Amino acid sequence: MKKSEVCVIVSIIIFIFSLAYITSLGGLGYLPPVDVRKLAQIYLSSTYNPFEPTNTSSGYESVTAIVWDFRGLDTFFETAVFYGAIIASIAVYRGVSISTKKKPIGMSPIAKTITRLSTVLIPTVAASIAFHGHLTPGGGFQAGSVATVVIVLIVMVFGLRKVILKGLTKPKILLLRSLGLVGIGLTAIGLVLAGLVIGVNAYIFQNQAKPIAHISYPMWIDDILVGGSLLLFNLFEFVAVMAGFALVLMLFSIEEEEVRKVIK
Amino acid sequence: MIEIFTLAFLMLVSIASVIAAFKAIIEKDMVRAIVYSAIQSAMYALIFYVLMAPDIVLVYIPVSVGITPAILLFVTKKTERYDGD
Amino acid sequence: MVTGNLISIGIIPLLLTLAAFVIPLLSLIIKEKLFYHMYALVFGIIALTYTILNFYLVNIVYGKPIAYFFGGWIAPIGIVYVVDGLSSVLGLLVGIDMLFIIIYSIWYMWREEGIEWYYTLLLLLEASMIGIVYTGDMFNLFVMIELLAISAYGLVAFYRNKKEAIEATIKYSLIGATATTMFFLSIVFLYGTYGTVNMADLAVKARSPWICEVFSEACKFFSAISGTSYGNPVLATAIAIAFALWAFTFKAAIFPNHFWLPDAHPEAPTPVSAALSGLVVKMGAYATLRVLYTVFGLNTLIDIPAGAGLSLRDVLAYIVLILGAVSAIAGSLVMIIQNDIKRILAYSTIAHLGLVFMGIGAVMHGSSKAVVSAAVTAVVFHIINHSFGKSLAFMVSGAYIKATGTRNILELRGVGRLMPITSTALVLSLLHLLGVPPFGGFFSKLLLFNALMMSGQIVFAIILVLSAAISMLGYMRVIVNILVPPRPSKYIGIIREHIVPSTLFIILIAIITSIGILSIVGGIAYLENIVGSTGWIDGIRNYINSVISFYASIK
Amino acid sequence: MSLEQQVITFILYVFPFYLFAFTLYIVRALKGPTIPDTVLAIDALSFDIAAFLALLSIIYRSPILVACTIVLALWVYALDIYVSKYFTHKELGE
Amino acid sequence: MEFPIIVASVIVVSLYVNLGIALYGIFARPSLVKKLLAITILSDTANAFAVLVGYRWPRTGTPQPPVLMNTTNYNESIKYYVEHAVDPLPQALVLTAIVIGLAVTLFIAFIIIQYYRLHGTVDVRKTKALSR
Amino acid sequence: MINEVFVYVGEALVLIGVFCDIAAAIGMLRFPNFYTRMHAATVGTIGGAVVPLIGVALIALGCDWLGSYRFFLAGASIVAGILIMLLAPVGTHVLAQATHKAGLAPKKPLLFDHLEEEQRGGKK
Repeated sequence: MKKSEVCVIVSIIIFIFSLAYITSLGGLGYLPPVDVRKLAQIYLSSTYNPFEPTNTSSGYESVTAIVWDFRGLDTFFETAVFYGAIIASIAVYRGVSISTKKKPIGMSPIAKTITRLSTVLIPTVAASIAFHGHLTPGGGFQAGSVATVVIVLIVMVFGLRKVILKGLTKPKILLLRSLGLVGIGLTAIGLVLAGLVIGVNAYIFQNQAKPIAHISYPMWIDDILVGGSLLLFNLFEFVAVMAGFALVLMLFSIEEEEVRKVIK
Repeated sequence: MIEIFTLAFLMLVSIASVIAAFKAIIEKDMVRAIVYSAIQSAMYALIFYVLMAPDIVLVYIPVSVGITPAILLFVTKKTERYDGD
Repeated sequence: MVTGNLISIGIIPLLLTLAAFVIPLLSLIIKEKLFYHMYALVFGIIALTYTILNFYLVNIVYGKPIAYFFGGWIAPIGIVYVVDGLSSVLGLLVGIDMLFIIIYSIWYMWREEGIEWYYTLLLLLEASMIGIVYTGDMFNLFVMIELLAISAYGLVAFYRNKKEAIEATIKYSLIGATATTMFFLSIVFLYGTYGTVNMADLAVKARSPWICEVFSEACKFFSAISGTSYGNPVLATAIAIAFALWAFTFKAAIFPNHFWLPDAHPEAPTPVSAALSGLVVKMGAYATLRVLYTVFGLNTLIDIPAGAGLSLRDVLAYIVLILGAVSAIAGSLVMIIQNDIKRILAYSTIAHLGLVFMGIGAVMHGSSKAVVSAAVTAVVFHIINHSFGKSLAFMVSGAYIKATGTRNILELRGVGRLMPITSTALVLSLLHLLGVPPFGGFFSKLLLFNALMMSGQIVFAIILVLSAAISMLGYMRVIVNILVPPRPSKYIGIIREHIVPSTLFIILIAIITSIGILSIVGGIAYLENIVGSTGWIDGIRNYINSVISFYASIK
Repeated sequence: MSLEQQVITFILYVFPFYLFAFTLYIVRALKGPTIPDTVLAIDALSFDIAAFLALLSIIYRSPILVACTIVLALWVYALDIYVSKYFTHKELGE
Repeated sequence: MEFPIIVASVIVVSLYVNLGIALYGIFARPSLVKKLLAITILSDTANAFAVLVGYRWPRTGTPQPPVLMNTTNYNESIKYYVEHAVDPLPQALVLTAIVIGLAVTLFIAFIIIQYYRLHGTVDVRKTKALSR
Repeated sequence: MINEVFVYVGEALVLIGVFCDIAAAIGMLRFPNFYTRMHAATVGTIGGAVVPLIGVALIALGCDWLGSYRFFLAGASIVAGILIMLLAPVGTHVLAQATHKAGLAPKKPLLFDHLEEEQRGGKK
């Protein structure tokens, strides 16, 4: 063991001990507490409140409500971070294209058959997670990442070229992804635009009406709780995340020979 | 009674996660390290489940058990399998 | 206009991000490169317009901080953007500088492949910087810092076939990811103890026993929504500030976390170097200023004496001062022995950020309003000066690089004689950075010196002068090598100056000169009027007031 | 004894056996001399945990927790696919 | 029922130990891929810590996930919900942080592959030796 | 009445699952090499996961104190069970194939490798 490594280990141990000491002195209060923090109580009680329409977020699920309504801006920019990472990766891979001359190899026939079966089953599960995002745990990102399993499996089991031969090319996925992102953005400023047209005060990321902004997305449609903008956000996010992952995995599975033709 | 078992479960899981993380970092073979980190992620997912965060579990399992090992395996396949000496 | 609904504040980062979202759609239809250049230019102008509007609204129309409440939720429940004097000044700086950088990119990146991705990342960079400056929420600050980081990584790795660029990106991104995770942990600690992540709320909670006498309304309002603090807030605050400072000093490239900067900044495309050195590192300084003054400033929990007559605040102040001093000295020392022109400028950035952090440390020691406001003004003024000066210097170096294809100052000998406007710009910008009287750089260094002297840190004031003296050698080496030798025969007739960069250089020279002239005729007093009270009681009270006034207007 | 109490008591008695089985699986997963052993242990462990989580969600009286089991089952299968593709093919995306 | 202090301390300490292990991986292991793996462990640990901070142990009954399930009698069910559900805010923050961490991981992975293409190794020490 | 039937049948299935689980876990720990451990894993996945999941679905149908969400629980358990029944054997198959092909695990107590023989013979 070298001297530098010993230094690193010792400093890390000191770091851990000081953290643990501070926590034991009550740096975080009693863990876990009996009552949640007061802000959390407000979130919990105003997540769904049909009797006070100006102080609610119209969904049963508090996490989705926080993610897309109370703190919608964070999630919007989080999507932007994810988008930025993908764009940066595309920028690294700019000019790389996949030739479809070689045949895809893939795995054994047993795996292929079962994967073909699951390609029907899994998107159904994912779509239900996305549609019920405001009622049960789940939402756009969760559904998108569940649906990604299909893409991973197809790419791994059948081979990348098979996917491309089936017609799922890079521009199409990019199109899908951009549509999802633009949908998120338009949902965010939707009420502001509507407010400009009919002359009502409205806020960015507004979902339900507020005391001084009397305009809202529909909360119910035919006795079904749709949760206003939550459903729209979840759907667009689902599309955007799935397409984003598909794009990334496609870039990853391009073979080295193909890449090296363009990059160094 | 049921709480005691839940808590025992939580303790077991957190200790297993420490061992898995340690082996993942120490291991020289990257594939093995990735598999160990998958164990660690599964343990964390259980912690999230017991701590009543189903949303987090739904997003964490795909990301940490599914996508991150896939990415790391892609990287390992395209680079070197063994690290260090 | 209804209070809390000034859409010009809330829309800018959103608009720029949306503009970036649309580019892949356009890239499927339009292949013409000119379109993307013009697209970025249009959005740069729009962003500048909005930042000017915000500056005008804050400082001239209202005269107090203004806020935008996203979703119409009151402050600790939803996210709020608060623009006070400091934010408006820095937002304006970002708007102006990014417009120059976009214009410069149009010339510099004219024939580059993948220009649409370049502009996507550049727009995201601008959006994230304006977001950082305007946000009034800790977690939103974290998200914006990550957005800043990811677009900066992407831009540094833009020349993907250069070994050094990729190595710099690896260094930058690995340590950056660690630092931002630490910042997330710091937010967790803050939420665990204070039960909130809003900056105004945190500021009130951290001053709880004191502010309730001075300012009972805010105290009542916030404790009704987010309760009181839990556990032992002093310890949690200490650990949270330690983690946060780790992230911020990484972003600002202060001494223990500085090593990525000399690799990353030179290897990026030159317009990006100008953006990184001119603006991105300033965001770390801004975040430190915001967290250490507005949130945990005077009369907070960290003022409680811990032992040996020192409070946590004094310890933090000395840490910041020493780190700043070490960066200032080390940056200027290493600058002397470099041969790469962009690397010299990068080390100079480290030195200048060290000076800025020394100023930040001076404010922490300030015990009277005069000292605090002088120090804050000095810090902001130095940030502005360095931003313009360093952008101009990098742009000039880009012009040389584009003309000759080399970055080594020994190979650039005499080239400056062939490019008169560029060379004038080089000399003036370096004099500005060095701090020679007619230019703004002199006045900001003078202000920093004064602030350090006023707060009693004579040693550090001497270090400031010493750092300037050492860095003079480095700057002089550049000027002597590029300008003094005879014209190199192999470049005669080949090199010519282009119209776009020359115009840009002239505009920037005018700006740095006019900053200097303005600061003689009262510019400093005006700036102090705007930003001076940021760290003092009335500034913090205005900040908190702007957040809670929305609630009153609803009632 | 009402039906509710009876179900909860039953699950209580089942609980320690599951914990015991999990411990053994984890030991095998961490010990596993070869990579396939580890992956196989993770497989069995995760599928059993999926069943166990479904049981837990009855105890916690929050049926919505059960959605996690599906996701866990799906992704562990994907982990198998990755590892075997890694060892049998030259490139993962072929 | 009280939440046993020993369990809480075991979990907290194990999370801190994981934090330390991940930091060791980032600073001391030579391989870039291993550093990336350590970063994912680090961010996961931070997230787990945040969720732990948001946990609660109500006076009666078991804690409940932050999802409102029963709305037949609104006033009663919302009261029960507020008294039993865990804190949703850290979960929302963690959701955001997980996505951000994943995005950064994706990007770093691309850069590591590119690094290998240019340098022929992912070992930091070897590239240092080369550049000298 | 129907509730009790559901619950008792479900509990019986869960008991079978627990037995399979313990047996599989002991087998995983005690068996000498990878190929033999695969047998244990099969018991653990089908017997230890699919059967109890169906049991959980039945119990959930009988638990009327869970409200209308119990149908959701039952449905999700059944879906999970079907998924595991489809995916687990394929996963084990793929893993075994890869292990054999790449020679990852030692075949120490093995006397005769039919698969290798067959593949060699088939190629010739």
